[in-house]
Amino acid sequence: MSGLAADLATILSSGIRLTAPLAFAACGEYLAERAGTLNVSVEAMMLGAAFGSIAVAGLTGSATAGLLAGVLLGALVGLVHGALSHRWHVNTFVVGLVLNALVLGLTSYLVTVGELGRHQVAQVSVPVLRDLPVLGAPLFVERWPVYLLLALVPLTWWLVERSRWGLELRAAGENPEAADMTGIRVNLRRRQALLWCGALAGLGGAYLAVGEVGSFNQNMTAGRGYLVMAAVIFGGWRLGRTLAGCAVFGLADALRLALPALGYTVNSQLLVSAPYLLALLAMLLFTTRERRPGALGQPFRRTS
Amino acid sequence: VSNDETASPAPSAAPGGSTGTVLPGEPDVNGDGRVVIGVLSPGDINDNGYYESFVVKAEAFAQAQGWTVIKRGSVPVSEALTAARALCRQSADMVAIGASELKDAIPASEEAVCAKTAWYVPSSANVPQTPKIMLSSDDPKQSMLVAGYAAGLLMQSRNTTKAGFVTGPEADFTKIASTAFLAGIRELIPGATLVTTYTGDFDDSGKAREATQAQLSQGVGTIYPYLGGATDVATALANSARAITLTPGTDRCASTSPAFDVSVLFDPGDYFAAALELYAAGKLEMGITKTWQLGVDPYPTVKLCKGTPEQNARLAAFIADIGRGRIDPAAEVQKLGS
Amino acid sequence: MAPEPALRLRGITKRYGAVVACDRVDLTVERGEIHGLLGENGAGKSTLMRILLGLETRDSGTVERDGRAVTVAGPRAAAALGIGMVHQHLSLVDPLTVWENVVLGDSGPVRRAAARAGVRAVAERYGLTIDPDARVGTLSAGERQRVELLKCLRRDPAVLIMDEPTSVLTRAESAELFTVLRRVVAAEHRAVVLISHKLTEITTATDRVTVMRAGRVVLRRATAATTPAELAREMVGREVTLGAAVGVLPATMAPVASSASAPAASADALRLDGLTVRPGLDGLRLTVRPGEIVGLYGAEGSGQKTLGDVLSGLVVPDAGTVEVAGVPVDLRRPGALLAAGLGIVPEDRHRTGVVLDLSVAENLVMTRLGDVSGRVFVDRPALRRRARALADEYGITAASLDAPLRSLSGGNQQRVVLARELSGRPRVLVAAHPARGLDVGAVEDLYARLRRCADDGIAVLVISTELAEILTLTTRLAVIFRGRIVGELPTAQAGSARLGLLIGGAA
Amino acid sequence: MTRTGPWVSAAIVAAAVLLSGLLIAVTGGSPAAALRALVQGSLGDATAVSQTLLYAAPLLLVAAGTCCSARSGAFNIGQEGQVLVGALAGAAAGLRLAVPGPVLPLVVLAAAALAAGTWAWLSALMHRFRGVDIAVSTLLMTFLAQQAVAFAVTTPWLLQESRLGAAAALPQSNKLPPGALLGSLGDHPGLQLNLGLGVALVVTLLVAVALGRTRWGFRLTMAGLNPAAARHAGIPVTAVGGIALAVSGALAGMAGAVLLSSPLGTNRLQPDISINIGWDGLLVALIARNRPLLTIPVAGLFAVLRAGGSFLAATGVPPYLVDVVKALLTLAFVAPAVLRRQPVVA
Ligand SMILES: Nc1ncnc2c1ncn2[C@@H]1O[C@H](COP(=O)(O)OP(=O)(O)OP(=O)(O)O)[C@@H](O)[C@H]1O
Ligand SMILES: Nc1ncnc2c1ncn2[C@@H]1O[C@H](COP(=O)(O)OP(=O)(O)OP(=O)(O)O)[C@@H](O)[C@H]1O
Ligand SMILES: [Mg+2]
Ligand SMILES: [Mg+2]
Repeated sequence: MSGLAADLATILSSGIRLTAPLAFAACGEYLAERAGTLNVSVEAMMLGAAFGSIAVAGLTGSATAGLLAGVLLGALVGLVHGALSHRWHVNTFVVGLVLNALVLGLTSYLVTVGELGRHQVAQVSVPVLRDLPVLGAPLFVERWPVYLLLALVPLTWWLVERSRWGLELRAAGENPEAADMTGIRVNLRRRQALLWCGALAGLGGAYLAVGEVGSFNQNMTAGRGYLVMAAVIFGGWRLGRTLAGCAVFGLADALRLALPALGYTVNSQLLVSAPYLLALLAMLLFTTRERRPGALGQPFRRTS
Repeated sequence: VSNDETASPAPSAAPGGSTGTVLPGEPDVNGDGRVVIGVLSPGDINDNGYYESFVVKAEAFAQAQGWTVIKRGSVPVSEALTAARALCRQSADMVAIGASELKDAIPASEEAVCAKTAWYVPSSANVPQTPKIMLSSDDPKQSMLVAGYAAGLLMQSRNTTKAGFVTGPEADFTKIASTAFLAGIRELIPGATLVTTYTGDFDDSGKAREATQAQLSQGVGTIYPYLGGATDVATALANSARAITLTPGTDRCASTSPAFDVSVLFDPGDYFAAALELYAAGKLEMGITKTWQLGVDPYPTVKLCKGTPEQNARLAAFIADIGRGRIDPAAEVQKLGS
Repeated sequence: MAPEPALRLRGITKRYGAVVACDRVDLTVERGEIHGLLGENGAGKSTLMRILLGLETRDSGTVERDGRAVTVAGPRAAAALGIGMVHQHLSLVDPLTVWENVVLGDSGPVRRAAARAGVRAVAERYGLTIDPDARVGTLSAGERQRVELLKCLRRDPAVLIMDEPTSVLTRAESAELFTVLRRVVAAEHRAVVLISHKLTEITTATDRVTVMRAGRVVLRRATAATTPAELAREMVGREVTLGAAVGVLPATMAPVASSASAPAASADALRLDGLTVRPGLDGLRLTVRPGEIVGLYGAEGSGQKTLGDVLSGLVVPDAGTVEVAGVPVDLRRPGALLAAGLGIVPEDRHRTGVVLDLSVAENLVMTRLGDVSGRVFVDRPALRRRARALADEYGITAASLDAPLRSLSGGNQQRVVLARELSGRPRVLVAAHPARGLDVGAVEDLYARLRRCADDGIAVLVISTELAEILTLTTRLAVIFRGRIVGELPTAQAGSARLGLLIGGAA
Repeated sequence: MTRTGPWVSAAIVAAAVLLSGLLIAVTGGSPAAALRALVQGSLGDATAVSQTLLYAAPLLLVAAGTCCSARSGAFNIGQEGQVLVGALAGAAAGLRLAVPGPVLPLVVLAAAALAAGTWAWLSALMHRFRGVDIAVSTLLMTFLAQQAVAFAVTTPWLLQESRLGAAAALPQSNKLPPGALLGSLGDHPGLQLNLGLGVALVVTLLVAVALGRTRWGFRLTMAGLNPAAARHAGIPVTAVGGIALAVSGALAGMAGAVLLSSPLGTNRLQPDISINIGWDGLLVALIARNRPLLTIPVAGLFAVLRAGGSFLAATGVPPYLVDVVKALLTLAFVAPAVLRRQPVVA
């Protein structure tokens, strides 16, 4: 009956909106991890970008310009992270955690300085297709940046699996010493991977702000960066499964937020923990099939 | 067996005002020639809402008096005490606490470092009286009951019976607020239902938005965004579905984007401003509790932004009934089995 | 005018703190020659080559390619200059496929089909068959070496540097390699620099040799004009008993008999029975008596590595027992073998033998910590005394015993392992490829020590792919094939024909 | 590099200080006054010093524990969660157990250590049996711990505060009775020293001795540096790593109990009782390069930043900016330590 279809459509479109920021960022985090960086600062990338996108949208009057600014700001965080951890060899966890604190503090402060206002990118609504039952509205009535995923996911996959750059990234993530012997600039590749990660995580954060919510408030990413890390783990360092993880987390949240309206109550703490529990379970069940980069989280420095 | 100190609560100090003391030298209690008001808030003091209003009113009043205001927002609950001590050491003449979440700062009022400091503490929850502090309390059940009643008035006129309540963490006070809100609606529409969604975070706009969306999709005609930083996002969405909206604490009838139909005013800033006026006059007493009565005092209260005269009258009458004690909010809520 | 040499190094100097790894080294390599580079452990060979590849910066000196002075910024720049290297420690990335490894370090887009075809073509040209789509992690040592060589040759280098390429290869694999190298210089007119400790290889495979000692070049000569004895003497700086040095003896020569030719008829010191690890070992049975040196011989990949892991306590067998001095050992307990009196010089010492980041002293005592500590505390002075004694006894040269083991040259690291394992006065000593990476002098010393062990009544098991080593050292030999012993015989009766059959698994 | 090292360090610290000052100046504050406040609030007088020391104690415990796990090769990054679990168990013990007087604080401490140690040990088990990466699982479990505490303090039959009459209970537990708390270290006018600091110092020294001087420490270090060689040498590597991880968790848990007792806080279990001590303690250990004795000055530095920062916020510098300044200074102190070591490979 139509009631059920409508409920499904509601949950699905909500799920897509909750998944999209994670998916963008997960593509980036996936690539950074394949290159060997267990990147904690993805939260900072998303949050900085969310702020930057709204601020620039306000300054220029264009939400699209805001989106772009978000991408750049995310990349900037990636640049700083890369410089510190893969140029000056500061422990990458330290850098990540400190950057998270720094960006949280800075954006929380800046948001108090002036009125940021509301800015949102346009909604796309595809004629005919949007009228499909159940899937119509969720898939074909969305803010347009969502559709960037259709290009960026294959692009990320192609970059990692098919391009020369990706081959060198993977070598840097699996066996940096061997890669170095072969003449690959391991730390440069890792920095570049962090730039890409920053740009995509930035897009995710910016999408959250100028795409979905239309405004910025303090700490609005609320730990989504950590969720993205969990998704990559859940996916066993495979892009397809990582994105599936994002979708599971997004849909679980959508379901959680919709269930009360549908007349069910669930323990909220359990549901908030669900993604982390799922990621742990996935690791417990599928460890043998995962593709964890051999040098994940290990700094590279040339020794004889 | 239990070690709970507070398991059986001691009766709080005498109500009324007879045991209070006025600190010498008010308002410059510490006698350093200037008046410093220190404000601690557990929330974001730029949230356009509850926490911000507390600070804004204080600041406006203090500036008019030529006083200095030190304000500190987003104080973690577990750092309340430290933060309060720091204020005292910054020679604050008064330490004001934005909300009862920070009640654990109160022990500092007994310490030497805060000896020459007045204390203002709003207490909607669980704060015992001490001789060193002035408590300012209201009963959230009152305002939430009336908020429900006001929503009920508008729902009647629109013929809807489903309301939604979107809030952050699932905690005692959010549960009580939601129940009292429903009780208020039921005063008018006995068959009304309320959907309560806990997003887990007052400030996660993404989730607040989705929760609101889910409720709207289920045909909810009223949305109460009982939120912090995420209030505006949820309200804007509710506006787009033409749902009835209410404010969490402040008067925002003038706001157009987003727009509110009901202003529920339990603005801690209003209570605080009143206390500051007494303080300026050197009449603010420590050791007493001021309880703000709906229907008796100007605050708390509930206001329809675009109410018809008839609706306004019915709301006023309900408020007056509470003020006169003809309606006991606690009992009304009890009916729902809180 | 004579053509410029393919490569000319002049006055290359490199210091690491107080150590002068290369001291004004001159080296000339002509096109169309295989140039042997020899030197004892720590002589500076690898360092010199790393400088040539741009992996290390020189302190002074010049590098000329075809007569032009060049600067080498890194491996890629080296490749562009036509210099390629096959590394001592392989530079392959395990999870990648063969073809991905081969194209790693190229530039331009990755063309999968073309790359695969390219790998096949090069492989065919040199007769190095390999599946381009295989994951490198699944390959044997010999196959990995092939991939490494392919990777290098595909870039069409004018100068090919090989740093101890044969140390992990079987004789057959080495022979195959030299065939390829011969072709590379003769038909394609490339230059090859071959670093090796095996003197027979150097004398048979190279055209000219350069010998280094303590960072300096001490000898430069046409190979034909020198003898193994001279090379050994120049390397070490003293006379070496050639009979003891592996690779010097032709394999057919009679072994130098061990002094304890008739071991006491006492019980077996080591008894392996039905050892099974899937995959790797298949019901292996072997016994060694006290005072006996037994050789376990077989091609790489026949199960020696797994046996080494079992005897190091790293792998618990699926079935079978290990008895030391008649007492079965509970292999699930870490250190049980050690406690039972089994010492081992493992095959891959970096992985299982030493802790590179601990000090030399700590590495010397780490298996016998109880001797230098009370119930709770480690007695640092005692530890230092003991380490000093061992270092002196085994001639370990280190700047300081507190320096990390990492800073020692390969040969000295090997000595540390041997010293430590023998310091426990074991009943059984297992030595896997003990001479691998050691210079002639060190090998001589090592063999003398192993013989002395046997004389002292220790049961010694030597695992090796070097027939010469087995023939030189052992009194009895067992041949391993596909994880089981396919034949055992006194070394004196080991004719090469019979052995060849056994190794192939035919007997 | 070695010669330019100190200059680079100085330059970086100077840059961070300058940047912080600039930020403060831009927001209308006085950088000089802020710096004074930072010092005043952390070292200015006895009260300030006691604040600093109170922060240092839990930081030190977390960092000392981290040294153990990191040295054993088990990279624990879930200290924040372990602190929370410790506080949760400590609060439950303090509020629910009927133990005679002077023993109770010890029981609270032990319960916290036991619970958090077990919690961390779960990660070791997952690693042992399913090969789950320890860094990853400890991180994920932090989020579970946060939700567990949130659940406990909002559930009436667990640890939610008792209601005073009709008023709402906040998401927190009741105050622990004074008898359950680690007491004060003597009575010095103005100087509040909690026993927690004593515990932390003793534990740190014990860890230093254990790691540097005992067989246990030697074996643990070996297992961390080369598991295969350690196994050969008779060390049960997984067990040693598991124990180190459990010890690390237990010490983080003790930090939770110390926070529960600390005059800094409210002596209640609250969802944010850990106030990032777990994360900061991890940073302390990383900066001290897992050397227990070095964690003492580093934890001191972090504590100074915290206490000073809290005081700075009270001077009207926006609190978020204080966080920014703290982050910048942390980076400044981290970077040079590493810059000094080796030439960099591009
Ligand atoms: N964005 C994409 N565009 C096109 N195909 C994709 C994309 N993402 C994933 N795929 C396909 O889905 C498959 C799953 O991808 P994933 O990265 O998870 O592992 P995989 O490639 O299957 O790994 P393997 O083949 O090594 O087992 C890929 O093989 C790829 O063909
Ligand atoms: N990075 C380094 N730091 C300090 N000393 C080094 C470093 N690399 C090499 N050395 C030292 O330089 C000397 C030459 O080392 P090198 O590796 O070149 O020797 P080698 O001739 O290749 O020996 P082997 O036959 O054992 O491989 C040795 O004494 C070694 O300890
Ligand atoms: Mg004053
Ligand atoms: Mg070498």
